Amino acid sequence: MNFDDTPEEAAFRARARAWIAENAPRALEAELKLSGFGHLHLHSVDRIAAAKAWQRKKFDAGWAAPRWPKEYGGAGVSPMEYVIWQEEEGVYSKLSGPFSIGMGMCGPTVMAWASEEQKRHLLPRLASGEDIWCQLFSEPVAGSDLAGIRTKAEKRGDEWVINGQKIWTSGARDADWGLLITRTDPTVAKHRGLTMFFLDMKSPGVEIRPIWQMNEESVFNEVYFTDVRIPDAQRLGAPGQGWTVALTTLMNERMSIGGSMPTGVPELFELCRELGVLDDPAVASRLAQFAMRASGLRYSAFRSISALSRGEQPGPENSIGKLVAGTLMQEVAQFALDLEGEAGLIEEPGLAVDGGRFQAMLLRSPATRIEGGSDEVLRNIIAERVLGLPADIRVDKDLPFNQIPTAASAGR
Amino acid sequence: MNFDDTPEEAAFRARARAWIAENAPRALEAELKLSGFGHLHLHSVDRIAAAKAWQRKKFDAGWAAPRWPKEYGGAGVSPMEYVIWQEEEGVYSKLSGPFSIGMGMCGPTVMAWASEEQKRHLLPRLASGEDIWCQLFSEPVAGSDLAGIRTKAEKRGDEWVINGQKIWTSGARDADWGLLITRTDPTVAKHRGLTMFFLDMKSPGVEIRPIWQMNEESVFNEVYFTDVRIPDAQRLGAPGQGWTVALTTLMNERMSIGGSMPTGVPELFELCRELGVLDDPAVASRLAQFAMRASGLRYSAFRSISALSRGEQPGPENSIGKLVAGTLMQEVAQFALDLEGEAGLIEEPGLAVDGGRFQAMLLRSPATRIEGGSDEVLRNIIAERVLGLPADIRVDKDLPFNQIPTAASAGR
Amino acid sequence: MQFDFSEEQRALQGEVRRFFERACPVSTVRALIASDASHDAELWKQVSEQGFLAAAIPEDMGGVGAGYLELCLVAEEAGRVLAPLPAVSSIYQAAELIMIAGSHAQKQEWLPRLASGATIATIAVAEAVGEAVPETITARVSDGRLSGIKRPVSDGLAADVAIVVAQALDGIGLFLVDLSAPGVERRPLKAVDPSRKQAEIRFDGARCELLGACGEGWALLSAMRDRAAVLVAFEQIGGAQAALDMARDYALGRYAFGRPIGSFQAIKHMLADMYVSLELARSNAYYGAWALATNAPQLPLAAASARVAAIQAYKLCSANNIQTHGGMGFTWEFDCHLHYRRARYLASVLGTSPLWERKLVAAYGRAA
Amino acid sequence: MQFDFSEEQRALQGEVRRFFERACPVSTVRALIASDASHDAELWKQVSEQGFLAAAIPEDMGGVGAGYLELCLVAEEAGRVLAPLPAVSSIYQAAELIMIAGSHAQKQEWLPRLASGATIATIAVAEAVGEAVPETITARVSDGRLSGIKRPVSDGLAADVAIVVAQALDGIGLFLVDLSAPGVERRPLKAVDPSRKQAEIRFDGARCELLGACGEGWALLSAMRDRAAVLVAFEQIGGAQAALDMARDYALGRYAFGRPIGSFQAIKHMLADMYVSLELARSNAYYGAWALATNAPQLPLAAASARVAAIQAYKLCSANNIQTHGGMGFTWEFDCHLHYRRARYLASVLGTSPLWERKLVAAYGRAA
Repeated sequence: MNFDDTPEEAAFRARARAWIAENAPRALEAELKLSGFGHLHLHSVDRIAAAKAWQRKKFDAGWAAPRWPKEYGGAGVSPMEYVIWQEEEGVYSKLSGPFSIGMGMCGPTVMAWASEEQKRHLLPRLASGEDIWCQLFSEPVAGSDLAGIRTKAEKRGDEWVINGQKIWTSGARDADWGLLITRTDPTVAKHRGLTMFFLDMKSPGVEIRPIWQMNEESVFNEVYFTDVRIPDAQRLGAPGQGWTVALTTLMNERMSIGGSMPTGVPELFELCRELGVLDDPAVASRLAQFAMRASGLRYSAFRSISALSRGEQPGPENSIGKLVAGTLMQEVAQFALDLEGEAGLIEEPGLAVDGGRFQAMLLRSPATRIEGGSDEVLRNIIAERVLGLPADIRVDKDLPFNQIPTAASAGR
Repeated sequence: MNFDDTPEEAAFRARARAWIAENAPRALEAELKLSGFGHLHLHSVDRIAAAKAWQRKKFDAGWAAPRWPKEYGGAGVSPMEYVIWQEEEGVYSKLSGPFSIGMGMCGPTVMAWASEEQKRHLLPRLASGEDIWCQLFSEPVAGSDLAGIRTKAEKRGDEWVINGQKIWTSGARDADWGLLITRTDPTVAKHRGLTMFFLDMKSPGVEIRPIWQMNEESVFNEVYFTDVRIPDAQRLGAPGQGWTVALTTLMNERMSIGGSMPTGVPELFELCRELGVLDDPAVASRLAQFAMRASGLRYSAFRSISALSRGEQPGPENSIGKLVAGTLMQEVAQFALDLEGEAGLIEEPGLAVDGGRFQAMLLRSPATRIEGGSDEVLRNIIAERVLGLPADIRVDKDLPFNQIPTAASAGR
Repeated sequence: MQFDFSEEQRALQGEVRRFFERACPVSTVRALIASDASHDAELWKQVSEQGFLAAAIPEDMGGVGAGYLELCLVAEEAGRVLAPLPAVSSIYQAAELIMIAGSHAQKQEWLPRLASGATIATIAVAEAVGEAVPETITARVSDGRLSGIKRPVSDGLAADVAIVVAQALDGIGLFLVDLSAPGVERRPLKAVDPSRKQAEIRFDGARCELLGACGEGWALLSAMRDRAAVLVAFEQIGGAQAALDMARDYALGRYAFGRPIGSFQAIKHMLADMYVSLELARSNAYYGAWALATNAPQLPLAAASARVAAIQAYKLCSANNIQTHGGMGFTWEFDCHLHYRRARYLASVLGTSPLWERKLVAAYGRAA
Repeated sequence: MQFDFSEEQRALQGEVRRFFERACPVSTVRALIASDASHDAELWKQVSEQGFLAAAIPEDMGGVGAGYLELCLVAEEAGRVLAPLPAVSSIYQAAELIMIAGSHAQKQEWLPRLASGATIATIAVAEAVGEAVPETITARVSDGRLSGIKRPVSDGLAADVAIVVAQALDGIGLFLVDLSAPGVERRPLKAVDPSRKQAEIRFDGARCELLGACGEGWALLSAMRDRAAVLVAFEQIGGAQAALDMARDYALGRYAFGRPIGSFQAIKHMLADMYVSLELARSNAYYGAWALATNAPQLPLAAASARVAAIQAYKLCSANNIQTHGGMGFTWEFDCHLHYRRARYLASVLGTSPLWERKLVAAYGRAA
């Protein structure tokens, strides 16, 4: 048990710190600090250009994908060293936002399932920021029930023809590649008829429509496919094996999202200090309960890293990160706005308290409780996969996919 | 909308108050005030004797069962007058504890299902305190799943022979009569093979074993039946109609339990006043949230009474009473003990703070969250019967009772 | 005793509901959000013509004189449809304050105009961040002239007149200011709930008139807020009920894993908990309505209980309505966020939960 | 960096667990509850012989000198089996206080005896109802003689010696008192957790000896409590884990409606929430263990976080373990209530949640 650096780690940290001091785009620091929750906001420069520039710089120095094998553009560092790197990169890591889905989810899936040649081609381009990836999983009728997707892929010679629709695709407009799950056989049970591909997002027949979100951003998109063609070589795993491939992605998603969820707690303490209520016994109880959850999350993520260091796989216990952080951020935002009084109603840039960060949290946190596994799905995962309780009773389990009851079949 | 008495109500209240002033056993007042949660405690006199004496006195003056029709020993008062009576009876109503299951649940069931002759015989004896009733419903394998009971009743001529076991029977040791639900046909679906009886608790073959509870009381009992005989005339409803009869009981149970659940909130305010922390901003938030739930419950019960006055049936919305009160009392107890500091550990009679009432609440409240419908069952009732959401998926629904999976059949 | 609204009152509520359903579909709310208008003037005109908002203003002051119980039901229905109206400012607060604090002449001058909707009034209290207390007020009146900045002022753009909390010679006073007069500048502020618009108002030597005794301003404000809290609680339970209804309907129609999501206990119990919080709020609000209508000594306790419960219920119901809708609930297109935003707005006006929790405990302590 | 216990420490924990499972089945706990004995003397002897409780006492003071991390794991295992031992008093508190505040001679006199279990010590603070603060202390020392009443004193019957918080000439001091000496009377008190017994101790001119500087008593007590809070947090997570395990096992084996109750989402999600609270507590406790072991400046914040989280987790897990068991959970016969009672005991010693919440916020404020 040692929350301090070993001498080797201290040396690594010094190296990381020195490189960042020399190379990071300091001019963006203040703006990055305010760039809030869920999305990279930059006003002074183009966000994609800034992101690509930083990613490329890191790539050239071996910091872009530190945990990846060297042959795919990584540096092969240890989990602990990676934590140190992240701590040192700090606010600049927000610059890599456009690559986070690629690095966190698509990359590991490609690494596990693509051919060697494909990996040597695709992964360094991803790590260097040349390519942006997105994840084409959710559909309007298949949210928590991911295996209920309907986007169709039909084999025509050496190609597959795709028709259907995806939704909630972060960053689709910036993406070069998409990781796409499709249904190739609707006559077998739902988990058995799926197939995974990677798709050139510039292919004919791909249409992207931004979703205007309740928080007045548009990070998410709908993606429509009309007779889109994908070479069979871009299939990941065998036909029908798509669910297994997707589990690789989801396991990495959990790890990637869970690690360092923002909670709003440090910002709340800052607000209390500004308002002079840090010593107010009336707020102590709420603050303490929030702080305990935030520190608990932090050290739980640390424990996972120690488990990784011992060679263990990231497990379902990582589901607690997002489960706790989503509700916590929502409660923190409401409490902060209670403390702000009527001023909490103001969103006006330049006038809103602390740049409007708690208003932004209020309006962003509902998505955290849904995206990448809703609170309800995560509790099910913990109950079933950590505690060993039985799965929910499944009325759709052994039915052919095209005979599963739907709102339409129920006449709703 | 009028939370004050009308002139007629004020007159009724004056009459009730005068009668109580003249007739109530004042010597017991202090002891009754301390007699806590869930059970009548008296040290100076025999509790059953004191209960019977008060009930008889009320009966003779027409106050014992004010809502019942006069021919069954009641006084036919309106719902509002009954509320006024309860407010005026105050702490002395605790004396009627031994009759509460009889008056609240068994009596209404008898009234709905027994013959006129039986009603004229049984109900006045119940109302006057001559007879004590208990409710023989739960079984070791059938708690929340009440329709899963296994106690067997077999027809032999004009009698039924009962074998099996009940549990959680409050007051079985003092009871003269029991309302008994049995299985008369295990080969049909579970809700269809049940039959209801009333049983002389002194019948041969009835054995009562007290349950020692976690709060060091023994209100609940196990009741064993070995070849107990019941005349067919003591059947309520047709054979196989037992579930419908039970619903009468349960609906009245909800109404009876829900109305005036103790929450511990007034007692908590008293403690805060004694400790001089009522003005402490650190406790205000917790106190206010508790108080709001307690007053909300109180006025919700009042609204139900207004609905009764309009001639409406007590509905499933009354489930919120116990659902809120159970958790509320548990939280209040924990918070009160937090405020008491280390002194909160003391249960010693004479030394414990406020007579140990919060320690008693701590140890009693878990039962409130379970008895007469667990929190989970009540949430299901609200979801299904108030909000109209679908029932849980039932794997046992169309199975003959004797083919429903059990722990034993699953090899556990 | 009668712990519920009467049949006549329910019939009136039905009428009000039908009116609002016809006159204020959600497209109306969205149109106001998308526009620069300060409020929905056409709807305001219609509501005023119906006399709904004048329910509690005496007939000799141009009101309908029906009573507070009726006004509570109007508020509930306005809350249900998210009505983009300045009623919280002009009716629940300003008219109440004038009725409490105004001279006969002031009542005669203002109440008929507020009752008819011809004039819209608001209250301007907040200046700094945090709970407003007398010490944080810097707006100042001397020689009948007001100077200072108020921010945010709800419905500050829609209002013709504001009642401004300001320092004066004898302490805090309330001052009526004509917002079209010289020395007043105002501008819109982007706000969490864009269907109830916020403004900044700058006063620079604006002419003003004292309302109520000077030095008594804070006490009058506080007394008015007890009354407004009950009315706002009805808006909140109307909104919370609408959010719960939306969630229930969606849970019945949305299928996952081959069944309606409303058949999963996780969803069922979440909705049950929403229902419970709403029922607690509703019952507290009913008691508040009675205390308001009868000016009962229990009003401070009843109002605080109603407000604390209603804030809590609307927050919970509006947040978990989004949760029930999943991703769709996070879109601008679905109406879930309108309730989530409105719940925050109504939690912030009149002072936030911590203030009312203290008020509740203090009132409980005095009552016992 | 390493955010978890080492393999060697886990191996030791396994050993300790096997020892406790063998030496302390729940029948042991129930036997003590049913008896008038002050503690389980036989188990205390065995545990002492194993050296488990002397883990953090230096070797030159008769301890094992293994370290605090090892003692944390011992505490977790003791908590899991509900061990009816006076370790919270004698080891986590008294030995720590002597190590912090004692003179070399006092350490030499007491630590070897506490390490070997030959002597049992306790801490006597509480007198009145409510949070103990210096002003509430009326026990008084003059001329080396202590008078006053302490109530409740955990393990006050088992203890041979008490460290008593009392007023003296220079303010609050800590005083060692031989409990078998003249002027000391004690009696058992019925307590919420009858497996950790409470006493009342009356001092009437009892001879006593100052521990640490007089006037510094409260500060020393507070510093000791930061250390004890971490150790107690491990007892709490051990107990909470046992309660969660019980609930899980019961939910798998109990059938209703033709299926295990653990297949209903209501039960699944309740258990998931118990797991989450336990994991948050565990992770905070690990950080606390590191801060304790290294005497890090973060100890006050780490200890408060660990304690607040552990109190919360054990309360939740022990209450919802009863809920999962339904009626059976409410019987004396089932073990659910032993954890529920223990959770309350451990929440009350060292000061309750409100105190530690304030400590957490103050420490966070200083740290940031």
